[in-house]
Amino acid sequence: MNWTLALPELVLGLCGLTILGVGVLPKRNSYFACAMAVIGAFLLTAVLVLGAPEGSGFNGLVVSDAFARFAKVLILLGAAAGVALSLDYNRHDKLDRFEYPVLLLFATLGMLIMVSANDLMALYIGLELLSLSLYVVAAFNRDSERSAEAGLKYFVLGALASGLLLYGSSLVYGFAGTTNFDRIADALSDPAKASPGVIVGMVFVITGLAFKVSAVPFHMWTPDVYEGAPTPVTAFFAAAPKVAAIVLFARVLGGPFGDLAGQWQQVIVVISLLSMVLGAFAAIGQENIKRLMAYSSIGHVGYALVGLAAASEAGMRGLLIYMAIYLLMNLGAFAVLVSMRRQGRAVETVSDLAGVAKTDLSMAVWMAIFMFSMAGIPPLAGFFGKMFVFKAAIDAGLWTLAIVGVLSSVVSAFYYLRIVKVMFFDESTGALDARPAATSFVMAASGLFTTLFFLYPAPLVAAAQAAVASILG
Amino acid sequence: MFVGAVFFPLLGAIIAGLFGRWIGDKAAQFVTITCMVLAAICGVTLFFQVALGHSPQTVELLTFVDVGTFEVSWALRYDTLSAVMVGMVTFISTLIHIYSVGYMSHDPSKARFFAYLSLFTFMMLMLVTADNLVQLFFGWEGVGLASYLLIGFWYEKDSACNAAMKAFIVNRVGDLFFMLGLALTFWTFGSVEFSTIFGSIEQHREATFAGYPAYEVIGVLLFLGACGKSAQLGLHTWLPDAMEGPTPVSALIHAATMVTAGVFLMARMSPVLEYAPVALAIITVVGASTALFAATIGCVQNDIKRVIAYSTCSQLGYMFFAVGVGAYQGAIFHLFTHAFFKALLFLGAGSVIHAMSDEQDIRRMGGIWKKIPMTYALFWIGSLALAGVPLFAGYYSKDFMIEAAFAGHGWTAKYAWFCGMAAALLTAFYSWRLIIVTFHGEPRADHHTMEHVHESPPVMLLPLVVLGLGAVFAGAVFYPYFVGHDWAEFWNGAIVNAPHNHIMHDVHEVPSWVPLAPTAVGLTGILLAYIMYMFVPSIPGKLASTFHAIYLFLLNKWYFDELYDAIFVRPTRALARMLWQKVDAGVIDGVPNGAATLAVEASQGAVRIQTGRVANYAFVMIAGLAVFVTLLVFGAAR
Amino acid sequence: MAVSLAHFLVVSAILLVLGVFGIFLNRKNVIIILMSVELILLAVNINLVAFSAALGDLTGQVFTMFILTVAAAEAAIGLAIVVIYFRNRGTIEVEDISTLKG
Amino acid sequence: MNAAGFPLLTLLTFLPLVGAAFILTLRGEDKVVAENARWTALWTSLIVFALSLILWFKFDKADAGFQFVEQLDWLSEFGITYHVGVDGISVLFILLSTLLTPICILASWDAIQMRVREYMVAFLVLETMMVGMFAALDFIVFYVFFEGVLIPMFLIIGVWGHSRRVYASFKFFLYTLLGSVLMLLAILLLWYRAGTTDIPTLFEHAIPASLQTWIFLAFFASFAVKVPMWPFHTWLPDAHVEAPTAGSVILAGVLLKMGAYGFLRFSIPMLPQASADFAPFIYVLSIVAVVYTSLVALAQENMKKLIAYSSVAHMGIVTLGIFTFTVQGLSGALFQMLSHGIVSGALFLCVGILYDRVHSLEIARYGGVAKIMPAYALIFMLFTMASVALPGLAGFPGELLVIVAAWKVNPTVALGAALGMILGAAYMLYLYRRVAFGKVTKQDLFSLMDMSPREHLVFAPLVVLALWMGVYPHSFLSFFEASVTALVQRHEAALGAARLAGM
Amino acid sequence: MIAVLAFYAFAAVLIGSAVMVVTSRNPVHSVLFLILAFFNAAGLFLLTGAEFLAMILVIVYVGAVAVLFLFVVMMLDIDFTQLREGFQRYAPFGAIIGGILLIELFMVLTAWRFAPEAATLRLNPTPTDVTNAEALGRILYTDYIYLFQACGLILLVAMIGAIVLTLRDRPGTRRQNVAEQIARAGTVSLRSVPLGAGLKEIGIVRPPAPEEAKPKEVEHHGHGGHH
Repeated sequence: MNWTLALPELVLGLCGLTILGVGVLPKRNSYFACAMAVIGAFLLTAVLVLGAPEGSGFNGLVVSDAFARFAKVLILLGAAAGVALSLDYNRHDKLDRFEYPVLLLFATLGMLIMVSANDLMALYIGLELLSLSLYVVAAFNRDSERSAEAGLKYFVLGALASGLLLYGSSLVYGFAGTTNFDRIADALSDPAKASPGVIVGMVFVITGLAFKVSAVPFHMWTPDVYEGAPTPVTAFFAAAPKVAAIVLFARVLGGPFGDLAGQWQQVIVVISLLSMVLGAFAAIGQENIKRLMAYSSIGHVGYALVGLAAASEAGMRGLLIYMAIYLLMNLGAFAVLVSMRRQGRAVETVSDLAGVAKTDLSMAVWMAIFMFSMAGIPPLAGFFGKMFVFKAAIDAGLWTLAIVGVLSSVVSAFYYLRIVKVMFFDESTGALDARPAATSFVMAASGLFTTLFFLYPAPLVAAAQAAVASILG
Repeated sequence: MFVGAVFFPLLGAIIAGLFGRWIGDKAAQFVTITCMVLAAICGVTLFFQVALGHSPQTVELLTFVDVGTFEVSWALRYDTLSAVMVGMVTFISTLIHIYSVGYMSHDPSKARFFAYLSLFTFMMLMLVTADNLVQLFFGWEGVGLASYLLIGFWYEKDSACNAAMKAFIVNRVGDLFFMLGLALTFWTFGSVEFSTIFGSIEQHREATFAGYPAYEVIGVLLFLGACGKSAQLGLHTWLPDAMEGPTPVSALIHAATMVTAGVFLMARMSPVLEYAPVALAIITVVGASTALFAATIGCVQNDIKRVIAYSTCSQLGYMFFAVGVGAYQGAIFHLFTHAFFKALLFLGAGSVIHAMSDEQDIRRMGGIWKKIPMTYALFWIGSLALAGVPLFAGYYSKDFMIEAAFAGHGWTAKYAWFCGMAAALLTAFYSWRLIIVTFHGEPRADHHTMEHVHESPPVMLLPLVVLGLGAVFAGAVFYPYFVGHDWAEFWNGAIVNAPHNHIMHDVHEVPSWVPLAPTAVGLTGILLAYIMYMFVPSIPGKLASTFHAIYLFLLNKWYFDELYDAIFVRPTRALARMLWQKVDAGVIDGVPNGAATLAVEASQGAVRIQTGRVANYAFVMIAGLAVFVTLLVFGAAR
Repeated sequence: MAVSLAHFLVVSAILLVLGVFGIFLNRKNVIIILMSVELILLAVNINLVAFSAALGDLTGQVFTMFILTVAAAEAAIGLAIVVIYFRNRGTIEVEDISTLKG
Repeated sequence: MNAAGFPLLTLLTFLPLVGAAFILTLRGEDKVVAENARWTALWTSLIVFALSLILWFKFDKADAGFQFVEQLDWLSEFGITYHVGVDGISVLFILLSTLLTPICILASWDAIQMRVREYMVAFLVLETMMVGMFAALDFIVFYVFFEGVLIPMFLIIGVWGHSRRVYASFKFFLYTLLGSVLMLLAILLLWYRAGTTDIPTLFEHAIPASLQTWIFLAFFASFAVKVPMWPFHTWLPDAHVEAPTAGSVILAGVLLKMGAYGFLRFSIPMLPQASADFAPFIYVLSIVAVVYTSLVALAQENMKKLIAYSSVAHMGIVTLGIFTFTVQGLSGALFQMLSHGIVSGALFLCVGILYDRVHSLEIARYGGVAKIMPAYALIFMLFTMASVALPGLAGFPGELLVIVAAWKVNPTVALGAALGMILGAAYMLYLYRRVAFGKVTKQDLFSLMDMSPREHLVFAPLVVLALWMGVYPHSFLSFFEASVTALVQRHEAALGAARLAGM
Repeated sequence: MIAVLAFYAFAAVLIGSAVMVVTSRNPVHSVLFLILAFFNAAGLFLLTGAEFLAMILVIVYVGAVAVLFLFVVMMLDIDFTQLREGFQRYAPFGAIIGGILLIELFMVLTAWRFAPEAATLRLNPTPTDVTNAEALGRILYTDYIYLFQACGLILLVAMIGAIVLTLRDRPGTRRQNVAEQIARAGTVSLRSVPLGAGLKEIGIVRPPAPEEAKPKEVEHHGHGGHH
């Protein structure tokens, strides 16, 4: 048994327990210290992830490969940024309890377990660790009706989704006689002999995972939860868990069910299409930016799934690149949202951004860059993400997907532009408060990445390539 | 010398135009006139050197375009034809420049005027010295531009602006065909250089275009182009309106430049036209019709300059039918003599207008011949020349053309002869109508104007006198060279008569009554005018009321303007408005705007699914699940 | 006529569908939904245990163990959220949980 | 390396960005920042222009291939490299871009008083995109720059535009984006088939005829909108009317060329068969563009809108010339693109001069300007005439060559194109007549100042070019000759091969 | 045979009580039916030989989870008469969807067959020599220790979650703040004082009582303000 395989997870878990232990000590307010410690733990773990050995262990439950490492680094970065974004916001909104970073830490741990899962059970446990933490943080602002409603909705639907996932898992287990991914893959190596049962099981599993990535038609919770949850929580939701879920999605479909690609491809094509289209259209009329970002993230998931639908190495690679870029630009955009306060009160409608370019130019510029990037306008990073997934779709002959994809990206450009328009063209309705340093840092870091990615895209692409090679061989 | 003849005017134009404000009016006038004089010296010298000395020459200046096989250079081609034109243009233009000093003495923007005049001259010179069709087109359009500027010189007058625009646009219609003719020439001969074209006439005779002989099509297209510039029937409408410009401009446009460009082009392209009989026939008919048509209108116009303008139009018709019957030399000869007497008439008219305090309507003149005797005398000379009275310049050229028409073959030539004769009658008639109504009878102008009637200053009269001399002698002196027995040597191949074209010979073999007929007709016309306007002045009024419809028809210039307005201008404007507001803003813009609306509606529909109810959300999830299960279970079974 | 695996599977399928109905058809209070979720998990457990027996493999039972554990945790959190929701709104009627929409 | 001895094209492309970055670091009082931003932008663009002149002098006109080539590793494992270079077709457009940028900056000197820093940054970024696009020899690199233009232009129209700027900027952005994304798919398909996006390599890559059609249509979607061809043109008048003067200048001067450039660079060499098949279709659209938009221009009440419509008509001539597949047609189209860049840019500047003084674009608001501003009237007249293709001015040689070439291909088409000459004269003169001629009826016009020295400076290079291009077009055409001839030969060879294969 | 009968009995009651859970009007009844369902499910577990799980189900679910439900239902003090009746508007449609799903599951499940390799793929073949509980115990703490610990974390998270969401500091409660007391310095100190002396005499002053919130002077919002 090779413990070092799970070293990052173990270290992170221990850090979590330690921070929890320190946090409960009766002190004035340990929120800031805990949050910083959590960020430190994330970064430490990220370092460990980079040095983690290859292989699978713990009775085949866990696998550590380039794919998992790629995802983990992204997740840890996203999570660290997510915590950083909450620092000042939570203090303002009296959410500065030390449990918050600790819960995010455990959620992140759940994600790490998820993405290196090599067994349906590990998958489930990781997923639940993530989900349960997220249910709590979604409702973290317990005095807010909206936050509670968000938590409740997320919980109810999430529980249903995990129920379906489990049901699917049980069917798969029943067919293949095992829950281990490698062995499932062995059992399904001849797709012609696959029984309808395992296919149905697979569909249930897909449903459960599609819920997590909020792909249409399993997306319904997303806008409400994004809107209702406290903004830093939304920022967190939109970043790391999304990456984790989609990477897991890719691993499950590419690994154990890899030989059933002919079957699941149809499903992924449909949900990808629907996600792109809904993401493009539904966001148009939104006034609340968080809600708008929810629809936008649905759309982005649709694009990422295009890569998955291609069911090829290129597609997976595109998906990973897409998610990496998505993560960063989304964090940047949410950094802007988190900093939106007027006279100390958090604001979150599009019109609150009016004339920001006059009062806070750099924020407006960064936000514009994120918006253009999300719309997929070169030379910003978002374009390259789209380029790689569409390339994969075309290689795979998925023309419908590619055409609908680019058309919906035009439609979605409409609402991204609207935000730019409000910031740059409209008259200011009053200056926003000065923004905290942490959000500025996140904003600038992701902004620089988004802007300058085109100069040197090779490292990310190479990493994604290596990651994909590790699961598709 | 070769270059100077062409570019001195440009130099003058640039100095006067760009620096006129700094150097002042006097200096500007001085510069332009000096330049023109220099050009005229060069031009006239060249005339002797090239035309009479028989030494054609081509001066290459600069490559213009060299794309694939399409090679065009800026070059000055001096052969007899060019030399005649250069000499005539520089000479006449110089006189007009000088005249303008007096005529425009009260105008505030003299520098601009002189710049335009010189520019105009330059463009005309470029046209006539062109070595290829493109350069010719440059000059062609250039005179269009200059005429636009000059006609619209008094740009604060709406009528002047409109006339200028009209001139330019109507000319453009002709230019369109010129351009197409140019294109076809290129694809037929593989070049637009005259020397190459003329050198390979025989080679390409069989060439066809869309089933028609290419030469015919080229001929027709270029002729249509020429129609625009030379105000032939159909595209003549700009010409009378062009009288909105100052009088020297009219003189320049009508006498030496611009309108003669079409005739020049036809003569220039004679080698091609010689093998395009149908095109020639068309030219004949149109030219003849124009000659008659313009003359009829000229009889009833009341604006002194318009009468002369229609006379120009009519004379151009003569030239065209001369071309049509193959007597290019005759056309150019008439062009040459016409330049003198038409310039004389216009400048004379300008002198009258000057004297009458800018009055142009002949109905408000009369009884002034004693007050401006010099002008009166010169006007007479011009009219005699125009009417083709023997010994005056017009007689030689005009008679020659009418005889050529008689000698020509086919019904077109006969038609031309008939029209030519009729027009000659009318020409004489309206010329004397003009003289009589303008100068004789009771003064009809108001008292105040009459007091100020005075003879023009010497600076205006001097050019008139020179032109008058030309109008008297130009015909007799140059007759032998242009169309007389020295013609072959004189033209030296600049104008080509194909072997089957014997017109230059045939003209001299017509029955003896034919040369006399125009003279007789002309004298009849003069007599008629005397009877109707001098002796029994009540006739015109009676005639007008008796044949009211015809009178109005003529007075309104055959209703061409109204017709064009109804056929082209108004429908175009209506169409433009419709296309913009209905098609563009409605249909074409409707698509994106509609798409945007649709997207917004779709968005509203999409968010309607999002009811906020957990149960609905769960239902959607389960429904999706059921769909996928069905899809795969039955899909797998398939 | 012995009890075959299929019998168990059918029972679990019915339970699953009942649980699903409980979630999306009821208009009553949210706690019913939480209970429906428990029914779904129960269905899963029956499946897993039945498969485990049929395959002669303990993995299914281990899985069930984990599911039971997680389900308990889930119930705790679910009820906690319901409680704070009730504190905020004074109701837990399913139809009322719809202020966030659009 | 290349003829310049250093990475010239890269420098040209990215130097403006350096200037932009520098401007962004400016701090201090608003006035001072604005002033410094102006000067920085001007000097940056002037240096870029000066550097770009190396292209003019060092370019080997006899060489039909790509020169000044640079190739760097970028995403090499996917067949994408940073590959730039110029041939006869693109070299002058780089010069056009680098020339117009300082002119635009100078033209905005006083007109832009609000958010000067951002404005200058936007223009410099725009310059980077334009130069990069014309220099790109890799399809993805091309696309990056091609699309990247949208961002600064969107902001320029939207932030510094007039009253309906939001509508116009959105329409501009979305319309062009819609076309471009379809092209992206085609690029991806080519990439998939050839395994590389290197343009010179793609030239050698034969594409089956059936596929060519689809790729052509996808390219068409992008380029036709960008040109813009009828009936995809309606974004243009709106964008022009609402954009600030300099924005219009760049839009008309360079951005419109991108579509036609795309046709030349990609559609014809890569898709010879489909290009030939679609040529009649393009002819029809071009002729409709010429006639239709000329008519629409005739009815306009707004100066900029009128000139915008005239641009569509002129670009119709360009597309017509491109699809004649003759040396004359292609050269004519290229020349027309350049001259249109100069002339319509100058016309927009002319309009801008009036707008700066009176703040109205309505034609009816003016009249008799020639009386008050004679120097202005002269320049305006010059460019009006250049626009109506008066021989001796820039507009003529291109139109001449295209009509000559079109006549060869289809006389009716040539007739249609030539109709544009008449209508063009009609609407331009009508415009000039209403603005410059007539009596001055609006009292406030009497107080207008004629052009300032700065404005003279703005126009001087354009005037020189308009005359130079009109009198001695050979000096420009000679740049194209080798490349265009090679292009036509390759096209014919490809068609011949296809015909043989068909037999 | 008994097993068969038992199965049908358990299954029938299980399904019946599940129906009642969903449909019953009173949530308390629902919870009770849920408990019944758990019992019957435990019975089914027993039939398959998973006795340990059966016990766990009863202990954990009936003993803890269901009681928790009951507790919350009671605590929330819902006015049951106010609860809406019946099903959603789209119930028929929903029922059809559910029915289709069910039929499909039936079709699939009854046509069940194991993968041919299933036997060889088993990770943990059921040992025949030990009890079910021991067999589980052997692997749960060895092979699955990783997940077992993760489950522990899940429970921890649930605990934190439940506390953080529902625990409220009552403003009125007084707590001993040990840290504060220990950290106290300066204000409270030991002194040697003479016996019998009054506080005032030796100069010990009590820390001033926190000032009572003054009643707001509503009338005085003018320019004068506070001094």
